[in-house]
Amino acid sequence: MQILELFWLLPVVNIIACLLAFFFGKTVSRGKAQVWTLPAIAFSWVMSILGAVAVIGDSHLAHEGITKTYKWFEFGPDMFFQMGIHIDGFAVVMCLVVTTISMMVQIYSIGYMRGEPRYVEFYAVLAVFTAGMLILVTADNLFLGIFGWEIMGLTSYLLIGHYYEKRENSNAAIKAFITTKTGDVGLIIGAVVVYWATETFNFGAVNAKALEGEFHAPLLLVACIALFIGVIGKSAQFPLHTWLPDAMAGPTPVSALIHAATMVVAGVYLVARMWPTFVTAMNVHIANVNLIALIGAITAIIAALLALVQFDLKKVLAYSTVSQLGYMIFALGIGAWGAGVFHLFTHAFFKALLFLGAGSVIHSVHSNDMRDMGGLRRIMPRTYWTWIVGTLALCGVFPMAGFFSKDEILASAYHNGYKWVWAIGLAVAFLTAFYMFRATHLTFHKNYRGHGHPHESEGLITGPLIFLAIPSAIIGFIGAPGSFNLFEKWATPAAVEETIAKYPVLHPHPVDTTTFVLAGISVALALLGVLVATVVFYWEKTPGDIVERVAPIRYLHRFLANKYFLDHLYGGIVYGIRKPIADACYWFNQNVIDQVLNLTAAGTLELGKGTYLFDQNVLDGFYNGSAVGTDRIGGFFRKIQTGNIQQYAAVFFAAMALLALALVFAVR
Amino acid sequence: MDWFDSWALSLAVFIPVVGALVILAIPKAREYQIKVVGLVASIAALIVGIGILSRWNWDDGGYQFEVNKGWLSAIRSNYHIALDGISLPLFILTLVIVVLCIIYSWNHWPEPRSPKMLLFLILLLETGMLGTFVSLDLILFFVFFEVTLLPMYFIIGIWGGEQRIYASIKFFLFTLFGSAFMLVGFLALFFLSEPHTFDIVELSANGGAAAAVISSTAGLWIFAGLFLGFAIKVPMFPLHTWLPDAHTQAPTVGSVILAAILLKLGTYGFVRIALPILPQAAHSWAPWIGLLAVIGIIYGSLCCLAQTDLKRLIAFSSVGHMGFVMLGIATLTPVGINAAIFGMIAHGVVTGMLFFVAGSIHERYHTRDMSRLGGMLSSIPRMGGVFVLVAFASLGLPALAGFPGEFTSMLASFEPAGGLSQSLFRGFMIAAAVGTVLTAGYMLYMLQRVAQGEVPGEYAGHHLHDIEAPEYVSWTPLIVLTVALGIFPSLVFNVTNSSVVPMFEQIFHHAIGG
Amino acid sequence: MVGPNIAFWIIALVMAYAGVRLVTTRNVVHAALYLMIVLAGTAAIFLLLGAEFLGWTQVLVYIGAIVVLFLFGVMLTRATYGESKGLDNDQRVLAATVAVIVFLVFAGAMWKAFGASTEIVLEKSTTVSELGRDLMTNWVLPFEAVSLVLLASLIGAITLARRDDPEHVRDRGVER
Amino acid sequence: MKLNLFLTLSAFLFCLGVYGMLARRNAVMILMSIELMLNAININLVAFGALHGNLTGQIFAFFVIAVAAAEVGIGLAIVLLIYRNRASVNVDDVDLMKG
Repeated sequence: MQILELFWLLPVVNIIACLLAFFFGKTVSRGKAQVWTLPAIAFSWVMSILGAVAVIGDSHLAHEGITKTYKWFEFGPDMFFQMGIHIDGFAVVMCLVVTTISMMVQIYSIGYMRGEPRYVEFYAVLAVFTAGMLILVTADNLFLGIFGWEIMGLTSYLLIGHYYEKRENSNAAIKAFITTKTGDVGLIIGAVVVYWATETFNFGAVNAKALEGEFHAPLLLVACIALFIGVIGKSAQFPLHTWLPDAMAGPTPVSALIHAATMVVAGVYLVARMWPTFVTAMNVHIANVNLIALIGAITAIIAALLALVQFDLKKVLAYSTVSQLGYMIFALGIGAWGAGVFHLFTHAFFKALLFLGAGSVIHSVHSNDMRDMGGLRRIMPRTYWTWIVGTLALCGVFPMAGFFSKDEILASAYHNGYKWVWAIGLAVAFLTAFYMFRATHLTFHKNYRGHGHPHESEGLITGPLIFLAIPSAIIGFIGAPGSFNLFEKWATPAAVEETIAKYPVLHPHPVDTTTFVLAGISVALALLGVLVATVVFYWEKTPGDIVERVAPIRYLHRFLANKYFLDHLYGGIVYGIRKPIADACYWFNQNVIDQVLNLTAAGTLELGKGTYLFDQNVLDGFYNGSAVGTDRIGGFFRKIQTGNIQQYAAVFFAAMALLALALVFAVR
Repeated sequence: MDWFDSWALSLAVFIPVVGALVILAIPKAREYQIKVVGLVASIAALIVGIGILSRWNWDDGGYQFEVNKGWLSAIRSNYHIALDGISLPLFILTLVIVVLCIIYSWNHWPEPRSPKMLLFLILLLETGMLGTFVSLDLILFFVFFEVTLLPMYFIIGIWGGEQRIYASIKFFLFTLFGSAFMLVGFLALFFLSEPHTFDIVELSANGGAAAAVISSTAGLWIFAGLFLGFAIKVPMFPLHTWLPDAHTQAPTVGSVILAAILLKLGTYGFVRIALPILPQAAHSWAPWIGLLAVIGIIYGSLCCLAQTDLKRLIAFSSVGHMGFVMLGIATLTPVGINAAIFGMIAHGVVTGMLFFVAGSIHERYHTRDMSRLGGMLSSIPRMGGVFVLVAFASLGLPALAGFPGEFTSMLASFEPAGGLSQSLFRGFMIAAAVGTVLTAGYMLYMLQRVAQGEVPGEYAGHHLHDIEAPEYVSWTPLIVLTVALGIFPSLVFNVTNSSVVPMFEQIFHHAIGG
Repeated sequence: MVGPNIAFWIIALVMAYAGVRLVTTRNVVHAALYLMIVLAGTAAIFLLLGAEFLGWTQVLVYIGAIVVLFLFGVMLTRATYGESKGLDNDQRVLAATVAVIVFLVFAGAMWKAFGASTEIVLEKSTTVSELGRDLMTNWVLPFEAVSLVLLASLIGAITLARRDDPEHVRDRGVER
Repeated sequence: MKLNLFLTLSAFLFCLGVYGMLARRNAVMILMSIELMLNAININLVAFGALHGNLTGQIFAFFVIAVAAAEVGIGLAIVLLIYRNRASVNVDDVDLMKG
């Protein structure tokens, strides 16, 4: 019990590490800032493991968890903000993910960032970022959550804009911060609405009130929509996703940590933590389409299509992240809490692995563009094999972690009546396999197209890769469907279980033949994607004569021939959809959504200039005008003082006469 | 030590003036003595302030250190001064800021170098400000309110930038115009209120009963007069055009004091005088104040986007931030007023720091034009770091001073006082939330221009010295305060809450009625 | 009772003519002389109204002293003897209208106030003793005050118009 | 003798004085017009004194004469000074106080 109570140490230790690194980085540790931050993150990692052990041991702890809060500050008659931690299985799992990935990234960065400018500041900000994420994950109320949320926003701005000498890097950083900040507007409004509707920010209390129906209906919907806008901003969902690919301007370890495993997942965490509120608000259990599922599905499909046409390795992974985030969001949207969170858990590992792998490739090839890579299989074996493990996991091929989590989501989608989501999920699975293996072939197979001579990265870089490859491979089994699903047993908070119990539709579906059939279909699609990618990129065959000449394709073709649907799929869709739709989608994304964002930015700038002109000329003009006016009136009256005594006398007598006149005749 | 209780406030208020007079006596040549006397005077006032803090009874919301002597008995206005939860934070902030200003300008005084004159004016200004925050009598308040005007006029007029004359006259006329109407309001209050009195405590007792006698239309007009006087000082939307000019032309020290404290006289006036004495009028004015506040937020941020001059941008950002404070006040709820007072303190600390850094940048780069500045983080990293920290605090980032004030005022705006239209104020809240994005927009735009990027060609060769000793000494307390206010907002909230809640209980029971 | 009326009319007409000529003449010295005629007329009216002492004082002071003073003034400012061109400035018309307005107002007020019938019945002319007694009893304070005024004006006139001898020039530094 | 005869005469003389003061360019002439106005006042005073039969009117006339004398003295001194500085007594030239 007592281990969990010390969890408030996690963020605090990291913040202290950041301050030490910042102030003593250059002087005491002679530029090696990781001397300060690594022990802190290691300590947090060990604490998370101990916490996990404690949670596995005691199921009450896993579900109820412990809460320690104390009054932060009072802002009205007996209204006050609280600062506290609420640690349950779910929180421990999240801490585990965050600390592991963060530690791996910090070790990886020692090699990757050696010699880079502002090395010390990089580590300091990295530590603050981890602290921010841990605050959000361990917080027991929404207000403290917003604290962690915005600290991560700041650090992502600083890290993306790490190489701020070049103007487009700082532009990308600003774009990221502003887009997430626009989302945060929703978050803040949602928090305010939640507070006034339930008189508290505490997650548990809000969820309980939502379940019992005390949460005033229209306010509940408004609050959830507002909060979801915040999630869209932070987790780069459909309308506000354009900042994530641009955020690749930051150093690769940053992309791995922030834009794969932790920060972008914050939105998913928030939805998961307040899942009962969202379920009741969006009545996930009744309708078969709701905002969350819709946005998630759209994001998944669009991002997957966009990833097809990228030539920048990191951009491919970025769009892949957006797509997988879409997966998690619509998993929560269709009521599969366990599956969604498990996917989050597994995705963190293998996506971080892929990003760090990409980083190692970029580090040795000194360029992001896949066109001047290739043939690195023999030159960088360790990176290659860990990359393959990560790719297979991402595509959801059987033994790997990705299979279990993604398959669970698809099964739940099918089972909970969200058939269209299931279909989109399958399509995305296919596309994921396709673009991942496209990237793999372009970077690792065939012959080296670049100039320069790449070499395998040093131990400090490949070590974390291998370390991450292990969970990407085996972690899937703890979340296997059916009775022995350990993950859901530990990680589901009590409130979530209550919701599932309350709404029959969300009951966990029995493990039977349909699950295996569904699993089979999704794996088949994944393999198909791999096959198609290999055909197009590895054997570079033109579509025309592909069927006859190559033996395996011929057998496969004959095998597939009897399923007309598949043949149509093979012939038409592969080429039908690949080039035009993807390009159209990319064009749409760049020219419409991104443009809309840039245009709004430019528009506000122009609006700013317009208001300023209005302010200077109209408003200020009015005041200056009144000053000039008084001056002119003064000038007019000045003429009367002619200096000629007789004129004064004349006026004097005339006035006197009139006065006398009035006096004599008027006064009766 | 009870003599201290009665004398403390008067001591704190008038030590600076005594210091100023002593400075007058020292011949102009002996600058060192002048500087020492100036510093000693301001520190002495600060020590008295700390003494007050130490003897402060934290959970009593009422007036403490109260002194009520006869002054101008002819017009029944007496020397009634006291401190309570609302004015204590501002009082201490003034003492701190002035000491820091004097330390900051220890060895580099603005052009036409004359430490004697500048210190004299600053100390006179300090007395004016301190007096305004402690006075509980309308005439005394007005006198101190005007006393602050003159030194500021000379500070901008003598040590300002190119069009300093235009700026100082504009500042002076604007504020004078406002305070003329304010005085009319005070007099109207005196004559129309039941027991003819200038005493704020009597007037605002049990929900402004004394002034409740006034007919509602007259009440509205009196409130209009007070509103004009305070709104110009805040500054609120249509009456704000003096602020950017005053700030762009004012010397660094002038800008800091103007931004950190003088702007708070207006909002403090609302909370201390306008709201408690005329709650009915305030209630019918509230939607308009809210509307102007929100326009101010959006308008200020938009204007910032169009700026090229660094100090002018920070000045417009003040218009935006004070918009949040006024939104808090417009809700007429204890939550709103708490948010407003915290907003005042946070804005004072943060914008004060921003102007200090802007002044140092101007002193090193000799220009305020952002297009010529740049690459501060690489050329003078420590200064750049401080600038980034303060910019993010002003942006309203949690864990830094800006956030609690803004968040609570948005929170308050969701549930305004009874009778005020909720949908209107919720609309204000959403507009204010959008305002935070715009604030983020122009702050980052500024950071990109000034802190990040390459060191521009013309400064490549120069050796730009990083933060020096006086700057260190004067900035550290502010930086510590910025972070402390962000992490422990209870520093201010506990103090203000204990006196805002009873004040509004009165108003609710008697005037607006729940 | 017809004697005094006839006398009044004669004096009045003479004075009127002299007055008009005074303000319209081009020659400054003629103006001074016309002034003398008007003053003499006034003295006559005083006598007509029984205030002999005042009449003769008028002759003595006004005509004797002040007109002479004027002539000195004219001589000292070396005004051109004969015709001096435009003595009037360009706002004659304005002056005339103002004068007419003032006359109408005064005359109108008086005619309305006192009607045409009030009659001055002069039982006896005032004797110097009555005048002296009244002056020294009720009006002694103004009498002393006037003497002070005269003294002050005496000294003032001297200091103003004195032409300084050279050794004072340094400190005053005014002399051209 | 009718009272308003005297009053009309004095009003007429007074107005001539006003005209003279306003129309004349020469400072000395202005002083003369002022003397004319003062005399008109004296006629009024004495006339009313006679009407009411008491001496106040005449005593006032005395004071007026005395003051008039002082006034002419000072007036001419000033005119002399102006003449000495400006070499002309033309009132139009003396407009230093022009706004």
